[in-house]
Parts: sequence; structure tokens; C-alpha cells
Amino acid sequence: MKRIEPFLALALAGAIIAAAVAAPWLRFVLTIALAKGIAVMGILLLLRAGQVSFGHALYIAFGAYTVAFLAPRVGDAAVLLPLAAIGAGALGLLIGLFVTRYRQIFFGMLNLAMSMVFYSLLEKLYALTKGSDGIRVEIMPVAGQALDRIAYEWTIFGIALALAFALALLLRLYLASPMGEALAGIKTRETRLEFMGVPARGVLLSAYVLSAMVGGLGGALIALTSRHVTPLLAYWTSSGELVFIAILGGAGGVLGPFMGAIAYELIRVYAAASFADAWQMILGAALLLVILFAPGGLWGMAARAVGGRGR
Amino acid sequence: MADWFQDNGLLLGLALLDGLSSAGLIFLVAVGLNLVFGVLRIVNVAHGSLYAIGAYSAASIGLFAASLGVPAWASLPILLLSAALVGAIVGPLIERFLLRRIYAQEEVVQLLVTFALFMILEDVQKLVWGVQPIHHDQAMKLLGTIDVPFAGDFIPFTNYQLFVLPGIAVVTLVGLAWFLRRTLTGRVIVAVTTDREAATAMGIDASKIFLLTFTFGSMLAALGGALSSPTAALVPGIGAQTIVLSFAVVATAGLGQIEGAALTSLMMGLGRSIAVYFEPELEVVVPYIIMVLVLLVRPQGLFGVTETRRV
Amino acid sequence: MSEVLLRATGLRLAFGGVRAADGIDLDVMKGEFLAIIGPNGAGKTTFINMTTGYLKPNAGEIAYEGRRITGMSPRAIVKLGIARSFQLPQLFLEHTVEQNVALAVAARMGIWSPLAPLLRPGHRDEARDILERFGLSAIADSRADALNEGARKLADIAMAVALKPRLLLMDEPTSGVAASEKMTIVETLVNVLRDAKVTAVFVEHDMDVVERFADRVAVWSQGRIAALGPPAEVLADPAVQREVIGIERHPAKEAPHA
Amino acid sequence: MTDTFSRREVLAAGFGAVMLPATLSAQPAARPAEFKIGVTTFLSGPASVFGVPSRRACEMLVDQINAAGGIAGVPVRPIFVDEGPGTDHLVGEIRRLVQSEGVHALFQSISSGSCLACTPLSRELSKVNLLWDCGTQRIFEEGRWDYAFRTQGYATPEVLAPLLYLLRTKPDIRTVAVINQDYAWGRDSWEIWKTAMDALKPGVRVVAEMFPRFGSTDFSTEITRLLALRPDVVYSTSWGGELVTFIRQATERRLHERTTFVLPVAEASLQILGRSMPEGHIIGARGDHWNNHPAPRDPAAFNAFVNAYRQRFNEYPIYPCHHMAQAVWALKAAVEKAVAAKSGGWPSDAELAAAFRGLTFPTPTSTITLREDGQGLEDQIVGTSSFNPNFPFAVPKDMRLYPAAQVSAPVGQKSTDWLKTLTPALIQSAGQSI
Repeated sequence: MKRIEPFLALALAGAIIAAAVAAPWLRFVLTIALAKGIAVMGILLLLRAGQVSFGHALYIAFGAYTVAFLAPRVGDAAVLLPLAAIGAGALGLLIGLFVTRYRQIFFGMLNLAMSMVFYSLLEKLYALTKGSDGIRVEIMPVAGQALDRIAYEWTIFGIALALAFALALLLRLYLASPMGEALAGIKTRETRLEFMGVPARGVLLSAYVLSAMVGGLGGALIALTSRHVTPLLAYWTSSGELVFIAILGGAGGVLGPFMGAIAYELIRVYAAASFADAWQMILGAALLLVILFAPGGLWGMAARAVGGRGR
Repeated sequence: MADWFQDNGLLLGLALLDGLSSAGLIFLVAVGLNLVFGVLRIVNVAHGSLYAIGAYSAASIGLFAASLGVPAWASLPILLLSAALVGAIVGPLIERFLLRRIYAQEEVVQLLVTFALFMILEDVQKLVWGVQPIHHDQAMKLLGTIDVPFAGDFIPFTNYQLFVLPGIAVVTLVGLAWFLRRTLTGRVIVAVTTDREAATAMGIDASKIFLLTFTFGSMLAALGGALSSPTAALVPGIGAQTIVLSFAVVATAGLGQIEGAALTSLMMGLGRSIAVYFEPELEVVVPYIIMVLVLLVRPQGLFGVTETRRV
Repeated sequence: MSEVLLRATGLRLAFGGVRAADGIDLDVMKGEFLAIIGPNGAGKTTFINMTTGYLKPNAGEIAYEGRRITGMSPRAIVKLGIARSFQLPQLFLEHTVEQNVALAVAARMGIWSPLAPLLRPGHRDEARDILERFGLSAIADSRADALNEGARKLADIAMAVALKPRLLLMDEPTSGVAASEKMTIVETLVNVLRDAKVTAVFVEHDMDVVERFADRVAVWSQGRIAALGPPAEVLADPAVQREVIGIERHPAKEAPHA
Repeated sequence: MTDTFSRREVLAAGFGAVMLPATLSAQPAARPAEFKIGVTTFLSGPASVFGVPSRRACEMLVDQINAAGGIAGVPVRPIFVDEGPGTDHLVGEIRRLVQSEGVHALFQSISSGSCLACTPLSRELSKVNLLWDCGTQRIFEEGRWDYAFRTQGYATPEVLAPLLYLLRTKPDIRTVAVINQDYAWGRDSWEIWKTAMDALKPGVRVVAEMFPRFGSTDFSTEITRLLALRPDVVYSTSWGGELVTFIRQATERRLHERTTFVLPVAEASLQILGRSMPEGHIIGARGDHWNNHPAPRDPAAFNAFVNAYRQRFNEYPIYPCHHMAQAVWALKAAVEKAVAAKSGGWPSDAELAAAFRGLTFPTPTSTITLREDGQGLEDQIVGTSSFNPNFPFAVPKDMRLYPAAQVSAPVGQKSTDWLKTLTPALIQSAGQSI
């Protein structure tokens, strides 16, 4: 499976590009899906350590608001994206120093608490954030190039796709590295790590900071794409959505988040188009079906179809 | 400090009265979630749906009974009965047909199954009860109000909120404590909560205990909803609001701890009402601040016991 | 054999009312194989836990190579060259056996570089080499949660050995290993350790193993050392026979520890 | 990164051509087989109390219009989209509606956030965009949108009219407390009120500012505090379940005997509240469409609408239904105007948009004119809650009608700046008794 992963990735990228060309409105949906997929890689990382964050929408929202706040001053997407990632990483380090002391439900719920506090701040600091109305992000130059709307949208789409590729590759290397294996060791035998001289908390913390960074990056891409940010990005259901995508896609491979994100967005769009007042039910049912009948998620399904193992 | 109390002591007294009734409701919902979590180790997001269904059912059954000419005094027993009915019907359905299939899976997958269920049930509620606010306040009106003297003035409180809600919460707490400590089934539940492996190794029929606990937890969620229905108008989305607060209670209280849930609910109820008097903007984040502070001091939760890891 | 590697003096530790260590004084000599025997609950594992930093003694101190290590974290102690294996094997259950050992190798080399596999591809080879010496090559690609008790035990020790310790503490290395294979396995193990010049302390219930492989044996009883000396001498002591070996040899033989 | 850029350039060059036709709207337009409207409204979450009735009203009106031959001979088809899942989803849905469904006009939205996010998009997509319910003043005060028009009033007149009514009927108030939902409308409507109040009656003291979490189901603590503070006025622009809950909990504890409620959005909740609504408090309807309007412009049309809705859905229409209807009527008027301007030819998107500017269209109660900035001028009627035998719920009495022009900020001025210029004389001069 590992060997055909790159080919699968290329096929997926090809399909995404083809869909984006064929249907302009899908390009938007797919850009959002790629952005979420990037953020979900962070969830995947933590899942490796057996930890579920129910608050990672915090970093998405942080990245998105970083773009929204700084866009009038630093009007360049190529500068804002790394800024959002670094900012989210710094916040992740700060919060991570606290939450990585905890495991399981405590870890999950403390993350939830942090994201809800951030959500409340976004709502409460009305003068600064315009509350639930949110902040608009204008089309901006990319790497100094002023672009019209169409070119801009294609550019952000391209950046999202390229970042998805690059980060998926990095994540794959990371997971295969001793660091990645130590991270997975936290899930089953954390104490043993200590007895091998490995600082388990440090390993988890570094993964947490990475997950915050990709979260911030994903959020920044969402802001650059939807061009309007609201506090809802940080609400707990948005965090649930990220975990939802991770499991829908499957935690077994780095393509899982992207398969999950694309499936999630497409199901949601088509459910909303066909049954505007029952889309939640359809999404929920889709997830249930995958969990009950396709363990390992979409990645697992693909892996079985190819005949390899999910992991 | 003394001056402050002189000025605000009376207000603090009022805040205490308000905090008690809201703590009562928080407790009823959270303790059910905590029990289920303690025994099944599933963070049950659908607990919020059970709360909402309990509330809606109680209001519908109450309205139906009133239309049949059932006397007003029956409105209180009807609340309790409808909650029991909802828990006894919906709880086992969920446990038997859904949760039972996924006990072997990872925690995150279990959590997501309940998240999917929550999404489905959100739309089901809308299909059954519509979107317009539903309210049935017979029980609150039946009991009338009591005038509490305040600085030469008086403040009317509803007897329902001042006595019935905290009263039922206390009865539930005492009853639960008795049940868990003094009955065989209760002790088995405690045994499964504290050491699942040992308990199953001792030949405890886990499947029966799971069904029982889940049904019981569902009844408590429905009871919380039913008891909120005389004072609150029911609209789509009430489940989502409730569940996230209950999460905070569970993490703060410690695994499966009912006394912990009681103390936490009290702290959060009082904390929020004090905030409304002195710093209303903080009200929303008070539960999370309490949670973070408690976990800083007691990483396993207020009443949680450290899981000893043998090496 | 005269140089002291590890010196424990006056170790005391009580859990509630139970005295798990009640004044332990022990010198471990460089290069020796020291067996620890004694009935269950005598405090044998507690001694290992204190030496590796998992438990802090209430009183007394442990010095390694003349340096005080009481109060240090397990992580810091490992870095000094003390490794351990476990009575209940502590494997990364979702990893393969090879990954388990490779992780230990990587831990020794320094885990912080995510590029380590590119820069130092050697750690996998070293892991495979260790597995071969332990006779585990056949199951190198099996997931740890699919192994039988004996293989788990060996993999657990292999991980400790991969850390290249100078002092290795093993908690019942042969429990759960089938009787027919036991001697071969211990022989392999001892050869590996001797080659690497590792000093070893091991808790053992099988007196045949003790007699054959231990240089010295310490008898634990109620948190104290009841006897200490060469196996032939100690095991011949009637008191030891009555209190320890009598219990150990016959009914409890091969009783798997859950 | 170099890869990215070369790819981007290739993509932009290669597919730019494919993209262009979708956005060019000046080309000659053919009469469509059906006129599609993309309607965004809340179908999930708490705000579906507005969204679902408005959707029903839309479906009902479309049925009526189609039965009568459609708009300018073209049948109408609405496509509904849920606002509930949030902005990033909605922005995508707007694109789908325009680029995939090929809608001819957009009706959006209830939430101010949705309007603020999607209005710029409608310009980019060159599609007529009727803001059918959202009230934020920011839209037309902070930007100029060629394709967007609001077919009803907005926050400033909807808050100012009840304030003027209060100051005229209860000139002696000295203290006020606010309890609003904690989101943009709750905050904005308080800022407007506070600014106007400070100008119209300086010296009124604010004794409590409470913004409970959006979606709260218990206001006991807030009510206790209000009972203890005894403000002369309690102002709340809450709506939906929260307003119902607040009123019921407050009246049970007799807060209504200690203070006067001013509830600018009460109309939508009065049916649900029924007899629980206390008498003698100031209520608004975000417009002039009260069920007991004493003198609608066209009583027959007004009754026909209300009765048809009641017959079909077994309840009275609430203000979002009227707002939806206003959007439909405005669309009908504008399309007919544009078709007439082309002497029967079908208008392009730009021509249709042009037809809206300055459009005056009739509603059963009055007429609404769309100003040059796109903002509609809808009159406001405020009254005092009371019961009469014709309705099983509270309706206003002692109504005053405030013509929109008197209570809206002039074109090009920001509401908060304009409100500061108000003088106490306005209290007596504004509005008329009806």
C-alpha cells in the first residue's frame, strides 16, 4: 500500500484538478476541502498518539483571523500563510505546554475548553472582531502579483494543492521517523518511552505544535478562499467536524484526511442541494455507515480495493 | 474586601439562589453523561440529543395531557414519567443497535458514532417538533412564586426553580449514591467504572451492565430536559448547547464520579450566576476557567483517582 | 569483579502499611550477573523500580558509578546507562517487533531529528541484528499485540539491550517462556550480555537458571535481603530453602504471572 | 514554491478562458424557461424559527405567481439553501447556485454575517442579490454594491422607532437595562439604541448591560438582577426561543410589573407566547405589517396574504414571511420594469440590477422605495401590547407609524454618526398616530 500511495495521491490530485476545471463552483468547495484536509493532518498526528483533540478548530480560527486582521496591513497571501502557521504554532506551544500533561478525555476536553474560550473572545471582543458578523477578507496580491478574482482563486487553489502535497509528504516522513514511531508509542506504552530515555511529553508537544501549525495554515487558506471569517470557525462543532473528517477518511495513511475532507464537503454540498433541511441527517448517516461497514475509513476502503493493508 | 462584602453581600446571596437552580439542571444532565462515560468509556455526544428529546417529549405529553383535561397537579409527575419513558425507549435502542456494535473499536470512533447520531437526531427533532419554540409552563405556574426579601425590597422567585430543581437534583444525588454503594447492581457499576478489566475478569456480565447504565444515563439526560421544559422555550439546537457544558463538568469531576459531578455543577452554576452580577461578559467562559483551574491542581479531576499503571 | 557499579544503602519504601523496602543495602559489582530471588511481595520489583527512577525511596540512596541517582527521572537514569525489562512486557502494541526494537535503537541515538532515517539509516539494521541474536527474526514483522508470552518477553528484553546499557535490570526474564526453550533462551541472552560486557541484575524464580547463570544471588524477604552470596552457598542454606526455594520450586513452578 | 507558481500560471492561462463566460453578464440574455431564485435562509439551528416560515411564505407566493402566469410570463422556481452550517459553506453554496444551478437572482439571508459575506460575492458574480431579511447597517454604510438591494428596513429605523415611541409615551424614564443575545445583532442594536438615547434624552442611566450566550435557555439570574435593580426600562432585541423564555420567566416573577419592556422584534414571538405576553409593553415588528394594521394601503391584498398563509400553514404569518413577500414583490416589479424597458426583451443581469435602483414597489400595507444606495425604505409601526377579541395573542394598540425616511440614516452617512446629530425635538415631531 505504501508503495502505491504516491500514485494514489497523484490520481487524487488529478481528479481534483479535473473537477475544479469542469465546475467552477466545485473549485471553491475543493479548495476548502484541501484546506480542511491540511488541518485534519494535525488531528491525524495526534490520533497516532491516541489523543483526540476536540478543540482544534481553535487553530483554524486563529489562522483565519490572523489573515483577516493582518490583511489590511500585510496584504500578501504569500506572507500571511507562513505568518498564520507560525502564529498558530506559537499559540499551540503555549497551550500545548499545558494540555500535553493530560491524556484521553482530559486532553480532549481541555482542548475543547480552549477553543470555546477563544470562540467566546471572538464574540465578546465585538469592537475588534465585529462578533458574529465576522470580518471580510479582500482579494489580495500573492507574492507581489496583483491578481483578478479568477486568477486569485486559481492561485489559492494551486497553493492549497501544493501545500497539501508537500505537507502530506512531510507528514509521511515524520510518521516513519523514530519521532513518529515514538509518537505512536504514546498510544500504547507511554511509560516505556520514558524508560528508553525518550521524553514522551516532549514528543507529544512537538506533534501538538505541528498540528497547531497545519491547523493555522488550513484556517488561513479557508480565510483566503471564503474571504469572510466568523467565530463559528472556532465553535466546538467545527472541531467535531475535523475529527469527523479524520475518521471518515481513515487514520491509516496521510491521504486519509484529504479523502475524508473531499468526501465530507461533497456529501454536505449534495445533501444540502437535495435535502436542504436534512443535510445533517445525511452526513451523520454517511459517517455511521462508514464506521460500521468500512472500518479504516475511505483510506481503508481504498487500501482493501488495492489489496494491501490499511496501515 | 470587607467593604466589598458589605456592598455586595446581598447580591451574592441572590446569586447563590440563582446558582442553585441552574446547578441542579447542570448536575442532572452531567451526572448521566458521567455515569455512561465511567462504565462504557464512551463520550456520548448524543446525550445532548436525549436531553432535547426529553424536553420536547415532556412538553408535548404535558400539552396533550392538559388538552385532555388532566388536572394541573399532575404536570409535575408527568415531567418525571415522560423522562423515564424517553430514557427507557430511546436509550436501549441506541445501546442495542448502535453502541453494541462498536465497543471493540477505538475511543475516537465510538465518540464519532455518537456525534453522527447527534447530527441525525438534530434533524429528527426538527421533523417531529418543527422549528417554532414550544413551551408548556404548567408545572412552573402551578407552584407559584415566593418573595425573597432584599434590601427593603422583595424579589419573587419561582418555587419551581428555587425548590423543585435543586430538590430533584439532591434527591437524585442521594438516590444515586445509595444505589451505587448499597445495591449489588450499583456496586457492579462502580467496579466496572474503576477497573473494567478486573471486573470483566471476575465474570461480570458487561453487556447487561452497559445496557442498564446507558438506559439509566439516558433517563437522567431526558430528566434534565424534561425539568427544563417548564421554564425554557424549546427550539432546535438546545441539545448542542447543553452537551458542551456537560463535557466540561465530566472532565472536571473525574471519571464516573457522581459527587464530583455534583460539586462541579454547583461550582459552575454558582460561578455563572456570580458572573452575571459582577462581570456578565465572563459568564460564558466561567465553566471552562473552572475546569482549567481544577485540572491544574488535580489532573485526574476533582474526585478522580489516578489510574495506577503497573510495570 | 571488585569494582562497585551500583550501590544501594538503607533503602526504605512503604506503600500504606506494606514495607516494600525495609533497609536494603546492596552492592552490584561491575560485570557480574546477580540474581534476586524471594517470594512474591518481598519487594524485588520495588528494588528495580527504585533503581530505575520509577519509585522514589522514602529513605536511603542509590549510587551508580559513584554518582547519586535517587530522585532522578527514569529518563535521566536511562541516559546514564541503566536499562530494564519488565515482568509484564511493555511493548508498543501497534508496532511490529522490529519497530519496537528499532525505536529503542533510535531512542539511544537521539530521537529529535525527524530526518534520522535519512541521515542514519543504520538503526533499522541494528534492530534486525539484535533480533537475530535473540532468535526473533522470524517474527520481526509481527505486530507486538499478536505475540505469545515468551516472544513478548524476549522482545521486551531485546528493547532494553538495544539501549546498550552497562547495567541491565530484568524482572523475571524467563516467566512465561516454555520450559523446553528456557535454557536455550537464557543461554542466548547471557551470551549477548557477556559479549556486550553488560552487568545484569535479574529477578528469577527458576532455581536451575539461578544456579547455572548467576554469579551471586540475593534472597529477598519482606523488604530485606535475607541472604547474599554465590548460588551454591546461598541455595544450600536450609533457611533459604525452607522460606524461599521450598515455596518457589514446586507448586509455583512455571506459574504464569498475569 | 516555484512549482506552485508555474502550476498556477499554467492553470490560470489554460483555464481562464473556460471561466470567463460564467462571469460575463452583459451579453444578450434570452428569456429563460424558468426564473430561478436562490434563497438562503435558516433551515437548521435556533434561527430556523424565522427561516422555515419564510420558506413557506416563499413557496406559497411562488405558487400564486406561477398560477397567475409567472413573472413577465416566466414561471418562478425557488431553490433553498440552509444558512445554518456557517459562512464558509454558504459562500460555496452561493457559487453553486450561480455557477451550477444558474439562478437568475439571489435572496439572502437572515443572518447579518451571511449577508456581509455573500453580498460582495454577488457583485463578483454579477448577480442580483436581494437582502430579504438581514438588518445589519454595515452593508450599505461601509460599501457600495451594484447588485445588492435590501427590500425591507434595517437595524437603525427598527431600533430608533421603538425608542422614539418609548420617549414619547414614557418621557420620565431615568434608568434602562439591556438584555440582548450575544451576537452581532444584539450588540449592534444596543449600540444604536444607546447612541440615539444619549442624543434624544441625555442623562438616562444604563444600570445593567447583559449579553447572555446566544441560545441560552435560562435567564433566571439575569431576571433576578433586573428585579433587584428595578430599571424603568428593560430593552431587548432578543428573538425566537430566547425571547419566549425570557418573557415567560420574567412575567412569572412579575418583572413586567416593575419595568417597561421595549421589544423591537417581539412580533415574531407573540403567537407562541399567546396569553403569556404581558400587556402594556412596547413592541415592534421590524416593519409595518401587524396583523391588526388599522389602515393598510390595500386591505384586500393584506387579508388575502394573511388568510392564504393561515389556511395553508395553520398559523399567522410572522415578519420574516412579510419580508420574504416583499422580496418577491420587489423582484416581480423590477423584472416587469426591466422587461418593459426593453419593450418585451429579456434583461441581462446588469439591466435587471439597474431596474431595482430607485424602484418603488407596493406592499399590501404601504409602498417601499429602494434608495440609490440599495437600502429599502420600509415604514415602522410601534405599539403597546394589548389583547383584543380578534386574536388569541397580543397585538399592539396606540400604534404610531414612523415613515422610514424619518428614522433612517441618510444615504452616505453612518448610522452612529447620524444618530448623534438627533435632537430631543424629534421625539415629538417624528411619527404619527394611526
